[in-house]
Amino acid sequence: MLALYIRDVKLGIRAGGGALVGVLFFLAVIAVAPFAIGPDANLLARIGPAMLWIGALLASLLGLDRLFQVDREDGSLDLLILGSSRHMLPLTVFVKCLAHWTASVLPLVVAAPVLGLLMNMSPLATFATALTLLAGTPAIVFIGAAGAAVAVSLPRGGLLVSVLVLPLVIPVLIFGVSASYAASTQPDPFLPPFLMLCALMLFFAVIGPLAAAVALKGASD
Amino acid sequence: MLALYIRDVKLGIRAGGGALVGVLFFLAVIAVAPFAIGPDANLLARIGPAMLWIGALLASLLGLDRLFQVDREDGSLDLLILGSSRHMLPLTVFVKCLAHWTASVLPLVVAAPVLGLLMNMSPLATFATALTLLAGTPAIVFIGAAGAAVAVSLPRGGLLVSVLVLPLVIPVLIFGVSASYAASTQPDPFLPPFLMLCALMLFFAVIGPLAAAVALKGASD
Amino acid sequence: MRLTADNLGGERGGEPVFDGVSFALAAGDSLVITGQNGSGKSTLLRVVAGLLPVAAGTVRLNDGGEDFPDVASACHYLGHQNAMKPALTVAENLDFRRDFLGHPLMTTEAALDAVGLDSVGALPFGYLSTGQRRRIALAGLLVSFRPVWLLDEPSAGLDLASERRLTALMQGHLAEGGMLIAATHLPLGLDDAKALVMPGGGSG
Amino acid sequence: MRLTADNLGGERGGEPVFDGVSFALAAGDSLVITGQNGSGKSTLLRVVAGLLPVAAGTVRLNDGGEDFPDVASACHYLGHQNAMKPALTVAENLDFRRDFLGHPLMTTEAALDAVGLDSVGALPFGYLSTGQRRRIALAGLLVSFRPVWLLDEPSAGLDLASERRLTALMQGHLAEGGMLIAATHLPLGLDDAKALVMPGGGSG
Amino acid sequence: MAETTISGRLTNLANPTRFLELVGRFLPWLAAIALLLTFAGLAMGFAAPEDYQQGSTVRIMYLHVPFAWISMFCYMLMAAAALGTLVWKHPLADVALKAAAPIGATFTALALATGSIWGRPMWGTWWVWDGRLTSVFVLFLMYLGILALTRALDDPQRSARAAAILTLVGVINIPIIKFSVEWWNTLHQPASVMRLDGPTIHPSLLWPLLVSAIGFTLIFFTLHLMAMRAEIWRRRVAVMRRMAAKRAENRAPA
Ligand code: HEM
Ligand SMILES: Nc1ncnc2c1ncn2[C@@H]1O[C@H](COP(=O)(O)OP(=O)(O)OP(=O)(O)O)[C@@H](O)[C@H]1O
Ligand SMILES: Nc1ncnc2c1ncn2[C@@H]1O[C@H](COP(=O)(O)OP(=O)(O)OP(=O)(O)O)[C@@H](O)[C@H]1O
Ligand SMILES: [Mg+2]
Ligand SMILES: [Mg+2]
Repeated sequence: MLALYIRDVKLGIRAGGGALVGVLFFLAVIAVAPFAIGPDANLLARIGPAMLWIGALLASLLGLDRLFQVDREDGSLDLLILGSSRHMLPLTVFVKCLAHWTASVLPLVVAAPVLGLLMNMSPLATFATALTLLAGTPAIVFIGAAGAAVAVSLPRGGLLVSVLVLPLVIPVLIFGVSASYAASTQPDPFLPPFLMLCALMLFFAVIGPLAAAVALKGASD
Repeated sequence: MLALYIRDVKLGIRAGGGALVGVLFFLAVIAVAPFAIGPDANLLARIGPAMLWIGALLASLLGLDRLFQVDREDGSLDLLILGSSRHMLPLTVFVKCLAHWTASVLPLVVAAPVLGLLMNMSPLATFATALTLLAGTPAIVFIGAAGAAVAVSLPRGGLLVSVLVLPLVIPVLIFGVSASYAASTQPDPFLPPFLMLCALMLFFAVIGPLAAAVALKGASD
Repeated sequence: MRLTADNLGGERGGEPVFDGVSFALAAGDSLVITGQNGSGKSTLLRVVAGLLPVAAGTVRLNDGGEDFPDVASACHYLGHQNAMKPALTVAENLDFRRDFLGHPLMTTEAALDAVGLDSVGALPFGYLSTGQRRRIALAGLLVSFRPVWLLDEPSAGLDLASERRLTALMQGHLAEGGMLIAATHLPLGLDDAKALVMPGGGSG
Repeated sequence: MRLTADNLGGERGGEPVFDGVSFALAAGDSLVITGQNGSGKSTLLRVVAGLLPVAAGTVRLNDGGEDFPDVASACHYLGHQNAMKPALTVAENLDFRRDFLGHPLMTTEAALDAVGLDSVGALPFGYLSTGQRRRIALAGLLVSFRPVWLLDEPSAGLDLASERRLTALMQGHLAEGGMLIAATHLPLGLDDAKALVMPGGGSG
Repeated sequence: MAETTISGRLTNLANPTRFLELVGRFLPWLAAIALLLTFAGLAMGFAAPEDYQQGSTVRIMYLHVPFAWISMFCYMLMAAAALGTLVWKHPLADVALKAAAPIGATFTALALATGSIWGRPMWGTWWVWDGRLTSVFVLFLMYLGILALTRALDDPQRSARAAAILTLVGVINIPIIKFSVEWWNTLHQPASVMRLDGPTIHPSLLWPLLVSAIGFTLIFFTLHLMAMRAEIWRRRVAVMRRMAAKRAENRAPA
């Protein structure tokens, strides 16, 4: 399992030009906002957490649809499925998700505090956003994995995937963003939405890989 | 050429996923806006066009990195390059861009008016924004094609392609957003920035495919 | 250890592809499957490996012991695809296979030596020629132990010397009590192999 | 029409792979390239097609007329990959090839008939077996006309009957004044073909 | 047989060899002049009168303006090198491009840093998203993008073309930086030195600025030549290593 994790992280980092690219990506997304919204510092600070979350969501979705497809095309998926008599398949999927998260999303979470400065956010808000990202982005990857697995199995699975993933991603996003805001605007409590976010993440960490494993088992042909 | 267009549109629609994930992402971006800004309807309406543009811009990046990679993996890229003695390669790239736009980005443009309602935007502003999206998003795809061609040999270039492309599309974003605003706020004229946007689009329609063709020629191995 | 198939049937996309296939292999036995394109050779191998559902009949591994309770856990499957990552080096690919599959057998160097490619360990897999890739995939069979080898056209793209090496590898595996099922269009040099000819053939 | 290569050299990833290769083909001539894995057969074909840059020497097509001014415009290249889209049907794939390449030659049905797969036109390409896919790729050579065929292991994965059909197709192409360069490990049945053996061989 | 192309490869590098020789001879002089001019310029700057509006913070100008100029100049140099790669396929052009990217990124970062240090007292904020500042930020991103791309593609030939194309497409940002102050009349100073109708800046501030700008430019060239030399050496070592591996292989064929 560790071998699988290391292999996938290596692939993710090597193919995309390293962890630096994650930070750069974030910088680019953030730089886009002022152009669209205008240079109003207050407004920017306010949409800061939302932009950070949007950037992280995009980064997690980019390439997620290919999570199993690459493996299927080069035959490695057979290897993983056959290996499932030794390692359970959901565990394999879980590890693949973690690797994808480590290679593509974790750099963004680490970079988030730096970017908060650029967005004129207060240290507290920055820190809270980074924390929600840390807790929330894995959930996106786990659900996405289920969607990707279904898409692999159905030659024309497009519609189904979105219908499956859509109602699940948006709550994560909403709880994440509202927890970030709650941290900086006093009256709202930070903890309830944050705990909700963590609960969602744990829930998806179980459901996502399980669903993906079932889909993959049926998919192999 | 028409054959290539039809084939790519068919593939885009049949393989699914792409367009719908784009719409999903678009929707998610719009869904966070009220949280970011607060439920202030006026403010929401004000930043509406900007959010629509940011969402559309980022959503068109999804899947763009695979524009030439799929063709490379199954050998069709060789066919396209060899065909370039008959059809010029930049033209081939241009047609592929158009097909990608039709299958993956056009749905976003179509969805934009609906999302405008969610953002509390006036019908006029919504319509103007959709129009600027219609004129502006092809430019994103054209310039993105150059990025995709440059990174064609990287198995998972997703983030990298976005990093390369985002700084270049900022002018498109600037004129697109300012044209959308000009349409609803009276004193500013709509036409100058809109024409500028069209000019940019035409400019990239030439530069992007040319650059992509040069890169593809060099990448084949 | 015994691998038995009983009246096995397989289907593809809802259509039956073959039916009523039976065989029994004991330690040291091999089975060579031939037949026209589209007659179901690859399908049969995937059904045996458990990668496709069994449509009818059964396939069983007896006396595999604790380590190899069922067919899937006891077999190496080599399909048309090589199951290697082009972006990783050859050595990284083989090391991953060993770590992931368990039951380590040969070192990476020894396995590369066995397929005559001892100097390419540090190259990315994607830099190899077609035949070299196939040979690395064969080396993947050697890095970790499995009693049953399921090989789908193992000699595709190999040059003469490598074909001979492949024959020697397979004979070595059989001599140590392994089992082997291979689908092929080319003679593999396994003299006392059982033969199975798939009847029919898609639309060929 | 004449295809001549003069002291051709090719490289891969900055390293020279072969050097000093010369040949000349007139209408009806064929050249069969053999050699070990990694000796540069595929590289040579790609250099001739113009898919890889020429590292040294020249390759030229003379008297191609207006329609075929250079090698790239005059050749069909069939690589290890089949250049077909799995999500489209076989007929859609072939129709696209004809429309895109121009110079239409056979109808899709006739081409499918020529490779013995007349009933699969409506199936998605991804539903075919390995050998069937290769045969569709061969049918792709027939739907639009090109005087020069560059074939990289065309018979890989074919069954016996299809191999014979391939030989007949190639002989037909030569008889009509075409030219052909094929890289292969298996005999192709082209009796009066020129032979080129690539020396060396990566690390094989 | 393989020997001929390898020696051909070496004669190909003969051009760079002469380049290395020249560089070896001139580099110490260049470095010395560069440092001298820079110190002279900065010293003159400190001796110059303080600005009546800006007080002593005006002295940041002698750093900020040269850095900003060089960050744009370096990109134009890379664009020229990119043309050299694509059109003339000159082996040195790619080396020049690759070596310039990290230096350009550094100078851009310095321009951004000095600018925001200056902005704190002048505008009361470290950073605003105005046209000039943001377009320089985009320039910085582009430098980093080119760096990431050259790192992601390990094969020098392929990365050369890719980086060249990217550089050329990115050139549109330079006029945007240059004219951003006029297009969006923002906080930042409009051009006062490089104008068609002559500089509008007081000569007592202008001269130190020009001298230090020339000094920093020479420092840039010194660094660039050093980086090019290192890159050529790096590539030679790689070629040599591959040749050695090849020879070892040929000696012991399987
Ligand atoms: C991070 C913030 C800043 C950035 C990115 C920046 C960038 C630039 C650039 C790119 C130039 C060269 C323009 C050209 O040649 O046309 C420049 C020049 C200049 N900057 Fe800044 N700048 C920043 C902050 C400031 C501040 C705070 C001041 C002072 C109030 C300032 C004063 C100047 C002056 C006087 C010039 C010379 C203009 C000329 O003579 O052409 N800059 N800056
Ligand atoms: N994409 C690539 N990048 C770098 N080097 C490559 C690449 N493809 C092949 N090579 C190297 O080029 C050499 C020749 O490869 P080529 O594919 O031409 O061999 P081949 O004769 O076709 O072999 P095979 O019989 O296995 O198909 C090999 O040593 C190989 O390692
Ligand atoms: N992924 C698939 N989906 C649906 N049908 C398939 C699929 N793959 C193969 N088939 C069909 O199943 C039948 C058997 O295919 P299989 O790949 O087992 O043949 P094969 O004997 O291995 O042929 P070959 O010699 O060409 O490799 C064929 O008729 C083919 O059309
Ligand atoms: Mg098969
Ligand atoms: Mg080959």
